[in-house]
Amino acid sequence: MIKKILIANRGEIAIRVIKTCNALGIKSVAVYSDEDVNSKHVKMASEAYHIGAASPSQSYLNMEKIAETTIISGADAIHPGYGFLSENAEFADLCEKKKINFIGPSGKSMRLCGDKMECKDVMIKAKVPTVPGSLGIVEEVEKALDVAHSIGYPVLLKSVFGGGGRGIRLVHDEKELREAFEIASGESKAAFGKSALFVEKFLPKIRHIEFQLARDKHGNAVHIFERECSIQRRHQKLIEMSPSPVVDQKIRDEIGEIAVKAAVAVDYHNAGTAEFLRLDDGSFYFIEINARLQVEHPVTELVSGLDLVKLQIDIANGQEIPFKQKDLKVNGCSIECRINAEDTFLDFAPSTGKIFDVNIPSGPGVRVDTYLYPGCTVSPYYDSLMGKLITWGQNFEEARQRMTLALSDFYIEGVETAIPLYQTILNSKEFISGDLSTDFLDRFKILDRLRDDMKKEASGKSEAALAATLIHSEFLKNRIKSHKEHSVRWKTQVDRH
Amino acid sequence: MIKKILIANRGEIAIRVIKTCNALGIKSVAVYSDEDVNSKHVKMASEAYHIGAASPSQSYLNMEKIAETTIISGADAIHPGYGFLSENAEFADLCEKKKINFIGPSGKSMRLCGDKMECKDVMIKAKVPTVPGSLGIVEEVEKALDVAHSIGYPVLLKSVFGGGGRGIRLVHDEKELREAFEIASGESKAAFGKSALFVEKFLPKIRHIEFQLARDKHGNAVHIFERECSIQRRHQKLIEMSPSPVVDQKIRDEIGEIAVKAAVAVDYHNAGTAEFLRLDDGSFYFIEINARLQVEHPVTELVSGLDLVKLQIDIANGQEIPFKQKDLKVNGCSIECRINAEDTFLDFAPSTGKIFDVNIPSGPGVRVDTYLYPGCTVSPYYDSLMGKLITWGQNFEEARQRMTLALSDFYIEGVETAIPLYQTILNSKEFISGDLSTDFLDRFKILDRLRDDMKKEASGKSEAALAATLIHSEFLKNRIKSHKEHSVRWKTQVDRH
Amino acid sequence: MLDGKHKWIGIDMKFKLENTDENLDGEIVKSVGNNEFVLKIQGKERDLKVITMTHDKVEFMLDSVYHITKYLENSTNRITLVIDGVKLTFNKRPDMDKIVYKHSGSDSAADSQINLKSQIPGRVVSINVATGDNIKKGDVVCVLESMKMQISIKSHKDGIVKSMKLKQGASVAKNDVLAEIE
Amino acid sequence: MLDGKHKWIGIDMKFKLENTDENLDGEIVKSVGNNEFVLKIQGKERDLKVITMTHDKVEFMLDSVYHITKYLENSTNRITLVIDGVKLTFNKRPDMDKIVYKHSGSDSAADSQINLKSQIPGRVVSINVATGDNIKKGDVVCVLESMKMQISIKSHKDGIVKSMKLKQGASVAKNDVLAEIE
Repeated sequence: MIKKILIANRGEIAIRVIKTCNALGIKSVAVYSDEDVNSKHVKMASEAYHIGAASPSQSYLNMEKIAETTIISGADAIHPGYGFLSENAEFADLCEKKKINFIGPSGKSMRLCGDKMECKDVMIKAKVPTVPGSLGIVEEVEKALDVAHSIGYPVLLKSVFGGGGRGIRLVHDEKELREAFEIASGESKAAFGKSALFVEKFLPKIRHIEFQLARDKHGNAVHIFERECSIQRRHQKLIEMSPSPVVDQKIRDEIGEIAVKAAVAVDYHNAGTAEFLRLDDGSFYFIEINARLQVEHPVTELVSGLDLVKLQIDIANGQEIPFKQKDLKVNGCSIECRINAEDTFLDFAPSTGKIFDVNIPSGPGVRVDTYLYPGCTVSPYYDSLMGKLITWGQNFEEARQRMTLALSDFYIEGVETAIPLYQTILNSKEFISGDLSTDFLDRFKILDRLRDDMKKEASGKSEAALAATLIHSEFLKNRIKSHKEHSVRWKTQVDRH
Repeated sequence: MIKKILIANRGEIAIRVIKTCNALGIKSVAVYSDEDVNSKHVKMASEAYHIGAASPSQSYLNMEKIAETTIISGADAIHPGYGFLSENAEFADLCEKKKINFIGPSGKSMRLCGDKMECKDVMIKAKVPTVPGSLGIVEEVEKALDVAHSIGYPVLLKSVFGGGGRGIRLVHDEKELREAFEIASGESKAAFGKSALFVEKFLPKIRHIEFQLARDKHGNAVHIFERECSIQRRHQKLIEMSPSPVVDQKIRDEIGEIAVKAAVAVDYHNAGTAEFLRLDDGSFYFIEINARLQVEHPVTELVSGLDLVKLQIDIANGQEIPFKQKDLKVNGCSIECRINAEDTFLDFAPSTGKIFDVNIPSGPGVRVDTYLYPGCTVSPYYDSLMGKLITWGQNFEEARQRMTLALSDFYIEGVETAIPLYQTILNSKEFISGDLSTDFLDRFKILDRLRDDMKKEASGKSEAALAATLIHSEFLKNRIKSHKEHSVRWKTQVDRH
Repeated sequence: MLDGKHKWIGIDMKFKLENTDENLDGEIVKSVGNNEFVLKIQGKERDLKVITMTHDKVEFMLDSVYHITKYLENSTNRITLVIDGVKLTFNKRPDMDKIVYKHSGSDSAADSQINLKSQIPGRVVSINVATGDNIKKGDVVCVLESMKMQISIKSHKDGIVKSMKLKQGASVAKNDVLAEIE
Repeated sequence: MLDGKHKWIGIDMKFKLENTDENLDGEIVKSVGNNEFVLKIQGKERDLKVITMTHDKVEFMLDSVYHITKYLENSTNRITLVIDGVKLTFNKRPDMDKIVYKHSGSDSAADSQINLKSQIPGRVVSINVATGDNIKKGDVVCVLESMKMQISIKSHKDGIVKSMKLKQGASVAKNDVLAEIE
């Protein structure tokens, strides 16, 4: 049985894992880079060890150092979080070699999930529907052109090593495909020593719907409903929810069963996610399995009542999943907004720096997973996710209203965030009616609407702002004139008590 | 339909009501005394009006001023919260006269609930079981002695005007009863112009279990399960939970039905609470109806998924309750700890002052309703409830664990709180096994255990504290020696970024 | 008019709200004590009550509505602030000085005085009149910069500029005589 | 021993934990740079790394465990602090001075010097020796109060007190000569 877990991660997910460790009476071990000595996960863990310089390759990606620290600290297991080493099969193997319980699937299963083409192959054999495209990787541009010709343009050129929206190129004709192939092939060779590209049909107006999975080492497997993650920018998720407005119980049962089949096909054990594309005609295509806890796992927790990190630990302990598929019922609706440090109007470029002030919303049905505290730092070395705002309601509308209210309570001073963008999205009639797709932002010109909304908001506050500025100018002037004379006058009411 | 609500209250409950107003798109109007200009409810409301001096009688109890402010602000309804005017029938009548929608029962119904003896009489007629005692108020001490003799000592001498633990005296024999009667009668006359006392059998080792009720103006009535509120000090609740460990579905149905019957008997409409005592033999006795939202309503919200303030507003709008008894299912378990500003070791005496720092816990299944923010003030003019920490879990054990973790995250600097006491209670085997009663603290000598726990805790941290003190002394010394010389050395890591 | 004890100076502020065509105009009408003021915003009287105020923050009630304002930038040409979580920027109106002092003399008997005194310490940005000029009450005599804001100092009376006591770029202290006007 | 550059003075602190029978004893062994120190607590060596430090707060890692300490009271007889949310009070041990300076001279060549200098500014609480006394290295010469803590100043060498430069209640500055010992 696991007694002490080293968390090979940082930020909000490290904190999330520590919370479950605490709840289970398991000791938690944090690791931190030079950049993170002040980070909240260090403060919250039972113990914390320094593992290297700020650059991820020298700290959070340093497999040997992390394995060594695990042994030094006396931890018997590693939770990888998401990102970093979470889907690194070599690391899973290393843990196995060192007799560290890696909280995730086996290296073999992970390799299968990670190799998109091999995985697709396995899925086709398991009769899981997949997106039309090349059967395996294409090494030659001519082969890619053949495939594209047979399935029809536009097509996506993807790298096997991509993920999270990286390494995907949309091409509309032969000329674009030739160009893209050359560049992508070069990139892939430079990064991984080989070109590993594949071609897939580009599907218009698609939804991204994924199923939460769990499978234990005894072969028990369940799905824990779907998540709709169609609101994206540059193929990266911004808003997720469960349930999806286009999934009823019948579809849930049907696609959920396919998702479980996928997990069985790669002999997966751990909590995981099967990602699907859904077309406007209602058909679903399997894309891939994410062999780890997802960023958006809280929406599933809120509608299922489960603690997915606990479930991961139970499975790693060799226990059986303590419930059956029929025990699981969707309770209400949950929405998550990712609170990234990025500038919406600079094409979502990262925005880093010190957080001077932060107000974290709370209240009925509001959950916030975050590493933010006043005085903390958003580092340029790591990804821009500062936290997640998750709301729950008895139905979509209640969850949505709670989200808009919580968003207006979420104040972060020091970096730019997409909070105003989320307000515009959450209040749009298209979002309310559930007309979602991965190109939602472009299709409805959301950024233009955001600009209008922001103008309106500024306009609505301008008179109050002018009033404040008049009085504040007087104050500044009087402060110059005489500190003493007016100090009593401007003494705050708080001080009075 | 209600469009704008004036909240005739302050503190956490005013904020709670504002949150539902926001969710429903209803404008909220705050009122504040001199003492509260900096309070959070003032900042959060759509509008806020000053209503008088700090003393409640000059502000939050000033009926005319509040009614007048309602009209000036254009509000069409008043939410009274709990305490203050919430159970003042005269105020409900005043609202009716001024055509303000009072979010609560009618004055008539409230009078019936407030007059404990008349209410008891009605209940006996409606065949609701009540505690053995005098049938009506006893004006003469001899009458009280007769009743005590017939039901047997010890007995409780209670004031009709009491509430929340006030005006209750335990007497063990004739002599004590004579003395207590004289004092209580005098107090009652001084405060209310008449002596209105009654005698009730003192029941040992009782649990306080109450049922949440809702009844609309069309006569539809439901109960929304029970709350166990047995952990008390001086007859005031400290910890509440739903469900109760001694209530199964059969008892819930049975006593819930009696509770509904009680609401019907007094023609109640609004959300409300029927309070019962439960004896060790499993029998329940009705005590009274609380004709308002309870402090502890969140535990019911978390296990039912309902928003009780919304339900109150719907009922005040004349709408029908949008669900039936059979639609309601207990989902998981919820526990609430009241975060009072009081000193456990000074017999829970109030502790007031400025809050220098506060950390509000968050995370899965954690809800905090509070008015606290760093820099706010806990005023001696009002009650000591600063907030409520509520956790939810799939079962009691998960809710309890989440509570202990959240309690350790709840840091309040500036006043004393019962947080350490709650840790001792939550971790006691008696609480875990559900062996609850209103004399829990005395029965298990919890304060002695708390002292031991605090010693152990201090002992466990003493070496780290000494280490800190060594280094800190060096720092202070060096700071004196030379600010400049060492400033770089002690520069915080945060500043480095 | 202005609360005598605190010598409130009627500032007239004119801004343009960035990214919009909205022009804004406001002034402090009077102080009514207890941190409460009457303002005129876009020609309409509004009541303002200050709750707390620091060098970069104002918490206040405007006609019974609570607001919190934090100043991020307060430079010569623009003021950027966050109000109730909404960021907005005021730009100086190109057609006029951002801040026009309606009253330059501090005394009600200003008309009879010769000396035009500075109410504030500041740096002389520009001198707009010369000795011998015939000027009217309200004409801009000079512009001072203080706390990163430009403030036009206007004549307190009709008259002839007898002498100017200023040099461009120089600093003036509070109560320094700026000019003599007879 | 002590990091020469920073002149760490080995403080030996002895406390009693209030409400318990627990006696505590600790000292700083050395500074190893990068805000890291070796301490001896209850006779055992511990590694401490300072994360942040202010006048009333210390955040640190002790043997890889994070702690945060806030000082509420730091008076002559007691120190009250909150560590990781737990409040505790250290009392001065009745059997000895709360803080005993193991080293009073700042130089390693202290033995050859005549002058006993003060490392700290402070107020003279008591004078424990008189001119002509024959004293040993480590004997308490006087007690100073600084930052609300009493600090015993001990002789840096064996010798005879040639002169005392102190008055009770007077203030001394850093590097002031307290006594001459020959």
